[in-house]
Amino acid sequence: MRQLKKPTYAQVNDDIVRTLVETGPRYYLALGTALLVSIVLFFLPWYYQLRTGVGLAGMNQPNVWGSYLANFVFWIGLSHSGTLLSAVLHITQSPWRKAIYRSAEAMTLFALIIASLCLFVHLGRSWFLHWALPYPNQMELWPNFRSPLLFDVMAITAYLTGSSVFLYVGAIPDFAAVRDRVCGWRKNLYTLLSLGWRGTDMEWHRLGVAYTFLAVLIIPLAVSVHSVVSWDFAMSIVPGLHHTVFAPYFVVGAIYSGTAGIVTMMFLLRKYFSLESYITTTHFNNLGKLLLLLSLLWAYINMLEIFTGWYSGSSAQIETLNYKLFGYYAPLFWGMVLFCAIIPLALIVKKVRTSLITMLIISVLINIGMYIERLLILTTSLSRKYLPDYWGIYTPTLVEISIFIGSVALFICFFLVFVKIVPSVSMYEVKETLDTPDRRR
Amino acid sequence: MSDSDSIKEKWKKYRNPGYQDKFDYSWGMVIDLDRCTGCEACVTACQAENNLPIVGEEGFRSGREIKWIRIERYWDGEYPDIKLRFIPMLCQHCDNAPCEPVCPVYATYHNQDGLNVQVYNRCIGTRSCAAYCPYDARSFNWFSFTWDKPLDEQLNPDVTVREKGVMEKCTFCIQRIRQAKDTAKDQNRRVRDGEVQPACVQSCPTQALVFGDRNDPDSAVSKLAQNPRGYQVLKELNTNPSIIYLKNL
Amino acid sequence: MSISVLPALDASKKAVGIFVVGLIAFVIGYWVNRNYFSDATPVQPIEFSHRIHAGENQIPCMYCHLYARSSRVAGVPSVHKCINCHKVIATGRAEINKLFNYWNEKKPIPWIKVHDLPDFVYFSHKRHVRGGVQCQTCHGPVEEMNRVTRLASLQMGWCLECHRAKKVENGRDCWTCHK
Amino acid sequence: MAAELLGLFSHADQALKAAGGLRDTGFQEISLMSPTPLHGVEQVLGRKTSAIKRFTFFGMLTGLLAGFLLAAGTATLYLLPTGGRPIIPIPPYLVISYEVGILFAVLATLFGFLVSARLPALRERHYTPETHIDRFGILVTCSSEQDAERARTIILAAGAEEIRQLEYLGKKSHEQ
Repeated sequence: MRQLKKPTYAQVNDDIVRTLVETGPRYYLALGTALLVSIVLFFLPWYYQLRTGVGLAGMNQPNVWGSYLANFVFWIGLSHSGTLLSAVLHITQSPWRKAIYRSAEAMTLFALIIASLCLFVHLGRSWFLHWALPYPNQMELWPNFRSPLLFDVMAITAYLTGSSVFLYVGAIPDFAAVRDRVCGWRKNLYTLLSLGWRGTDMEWHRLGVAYTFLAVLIIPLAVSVHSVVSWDFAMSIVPGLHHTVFAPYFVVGAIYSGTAGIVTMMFLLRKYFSLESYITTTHFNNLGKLLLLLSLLWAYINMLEIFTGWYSGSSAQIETLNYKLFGYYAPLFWGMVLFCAIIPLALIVKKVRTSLITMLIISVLINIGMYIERLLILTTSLSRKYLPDYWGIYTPTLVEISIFIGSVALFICFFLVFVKIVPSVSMYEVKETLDTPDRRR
Repeated sequence: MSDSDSIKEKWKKYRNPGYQDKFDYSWGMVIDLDRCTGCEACVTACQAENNLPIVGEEGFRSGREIKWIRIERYWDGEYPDIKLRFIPMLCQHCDNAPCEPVCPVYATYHNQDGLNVQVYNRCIGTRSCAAYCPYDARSFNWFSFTWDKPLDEQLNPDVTVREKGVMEKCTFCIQRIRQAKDTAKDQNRRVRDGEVQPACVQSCPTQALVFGDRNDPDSAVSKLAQNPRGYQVLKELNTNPSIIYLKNL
Repeated sequence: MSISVLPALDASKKAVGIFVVGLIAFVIGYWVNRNYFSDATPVQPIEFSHRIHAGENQIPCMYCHLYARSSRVAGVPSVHKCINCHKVIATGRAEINKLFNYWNEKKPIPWIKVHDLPDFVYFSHKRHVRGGVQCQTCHGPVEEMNRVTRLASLQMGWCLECHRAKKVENGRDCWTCHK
Repeated sequence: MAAELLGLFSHADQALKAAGGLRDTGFQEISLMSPTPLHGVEQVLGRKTSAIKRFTFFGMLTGLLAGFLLAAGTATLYLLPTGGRPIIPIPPYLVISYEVGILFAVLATLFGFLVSARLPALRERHYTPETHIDRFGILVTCSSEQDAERARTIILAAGAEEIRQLEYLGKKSHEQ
């Protein structure tokens, strides 16, 4: 399905530059609110927690991991939307990627930053986090590279660097286009950012080569990041966590929640920046198909996990499984199944995929379900470890809930700043999908 | 090892699974469950010896008590034919400890005495070791604790008072081991069997707990470990604990 | 028209410059004031001079710090030990009068610890003295100091350096020095 | 007298035609500026190869090696046995090696891109803002008056809307 009236090349520039320089009071209101919410609900509680101790969260002795780690996995999962999807679609040369990938990649970047912040929040003594970084120090002691947590540190560093470079290299021509349209401090900023890009055939060629290489590098990197996150859990011998299926399970879950995140974000971008001619129902339709596929895949792996537990014959595994399906957290589990496996089946109908509001609802529900999934992985397994004397229940506290809401606000904050600095739709790639001027004659 | 070893020899050595050199001592414990009455004297002694904080009623209710040794209770049979069984549960000082490789900063590792030790001031509080521990033997300092007067006067100066955000666990009273080794070194001998006793062993009224060097074949621990009643908790996980439980089945 | 990044770099020189200068100023300021964060040469309640006692008068270290040979702590001499000599030596001087004030009030002298280790460090003077380590190796030439100053960093790397050089048995094991 | 000529076109095929014409007449330094990557430039101006792939490849190799050495080397600096595993266990260190390998490859690709595309532009280079919107530009270096006249004819014949003679900037960067 194609939009009837296509914008011309000049209109593309006008439309996109407009989103950068024309800032209404509604934007400032949104930014102010997001900033305020993130300070009040994220930074203040965190500061309070730093002063008093992580005991403010609802974690206890068997459940030493709680919602903070679930937040971490959730944000890492969301980060898999953008750069990975963008890279895959670039390699497969899907034309519908071009309008959405820039903001999707930004989502990756910010979700990763928030995820690393969540690690800070999770730590008992966050002020010593630098000990987990490899640098020469007077203690002559380096981090333990045998630890899956260190894999995490390395993977996140690589992914953060990789996706920033990918985002930046892809945006250089657009910075150059913006550079010619703005004045004042923006002129200097975009001149520096565009590195003196002129758009010569040589530069385009090099950009194309470099961009493809980066895309090829990003795909295995992104897959490894979430596999590594899953090994944080799977390398233990805790029943319910010690599964070999965890790496693909996490990767599929991450792409699933990430794609849903893109749908939500695209809806908002389209609505509030009036980019209707760039983000069309085609995009929603295609992403809907992808979501449907991923939901089936996700449901399949989930069943696989249940079956391996059930057929393992280990009493501990079966106990954990029983507890997950019918225990204290059972309502959450079945809620997750409803949100992530049953409701997305509606995407089989084309009307659902092309209607923006149903896509929004489904994508938000998927992400709620995926958050529950992350929380369940931690809580159901840790509540039922080997020794029955030490079983326990975990419930999040107000501080934890507030920090999660605050982290969402912080994410929105980052995103609002981003859309004013980087063109949120790739101009030169959108132009590629339009008719080149030579055919207009 | 000397610096003159060639890279090839070093590589060979570092590729060896297990530990670099033979342990000087290999501390271990034998717990005779047939003697345990569940009196919790060991728990109290541990609390006093190792500066364990008192978390209070609220902390206890939310499952945040800090205990390095605890008495697990299991009911056996159906009422009225019912029996109560006890297992004192503490850090098993596993040879293949699941908690050790997961620590990103080496806050927990195996030392030359075969102990699984926790370096409190290196801990950054990821709590992964506690999540990985199948015995739930590790306790976390959810807050910084203070001791009301005059309780602060009984703090053991040989043991650090742990800060908030630090994981802690049974050390087999390493401060006592250190003291005994110090004396032994002055007299140029090895530590004798029975010379060092953790607080729990010392306080057990029925002598259900026995502590000693497993490297010494004549020690009480080594002899008791040969007992046919012996078993290791969760042996199927291949953690190879240093604590052997005795139970007549 | 022509393009180059240099003019833009030139124009943002001010912002970059302020940042760089600020960073350098912070680092230098911190370095200059680092003693403020940890005082290596504290002013003691009594102007006690190690130079006079240990240097000129050749009193052995372990005459006053008598537990160093047999215990974890070296021991600060009691007021009684000071009075022992100063009943007859150098009486009437201002600093000695201060000493007698503490003696009369039956109070210990509130010396400020110069070589202070954190709570989590296990350090035994006995092991080091018996191992043949000179006091000056860690404490510096105290017999030449009027007011004792801490020359060693007392940081972990500093300890490890010596432990490695002397090939101390289990000298790099964490629980040798931590508790 | 050397000069640079800039021709502006509103249609891509005209620009390509002009570029082809210039190349056939023997002009060496021709740049085609466009708002999007132009398809068909290779046929007109010849196939290009770049050194980026070498950067990526050697970046990856260096990274793989550096990652493993980082993990294995630092572990041998301070021997702390954990969990009964060797000091240098291969599988976990391969993960570190993998991540550092990709990190280095990404950075090397970025570096290779900057080097081969001669960015950032430290010296002044001719360009025109219109080519970032919807125009196609041809920048050609002419060594003499006669050359400039010939180039002007070819560019105008291809249908240029506008042609500008510009001060010569190119030589300086080539002398470097």
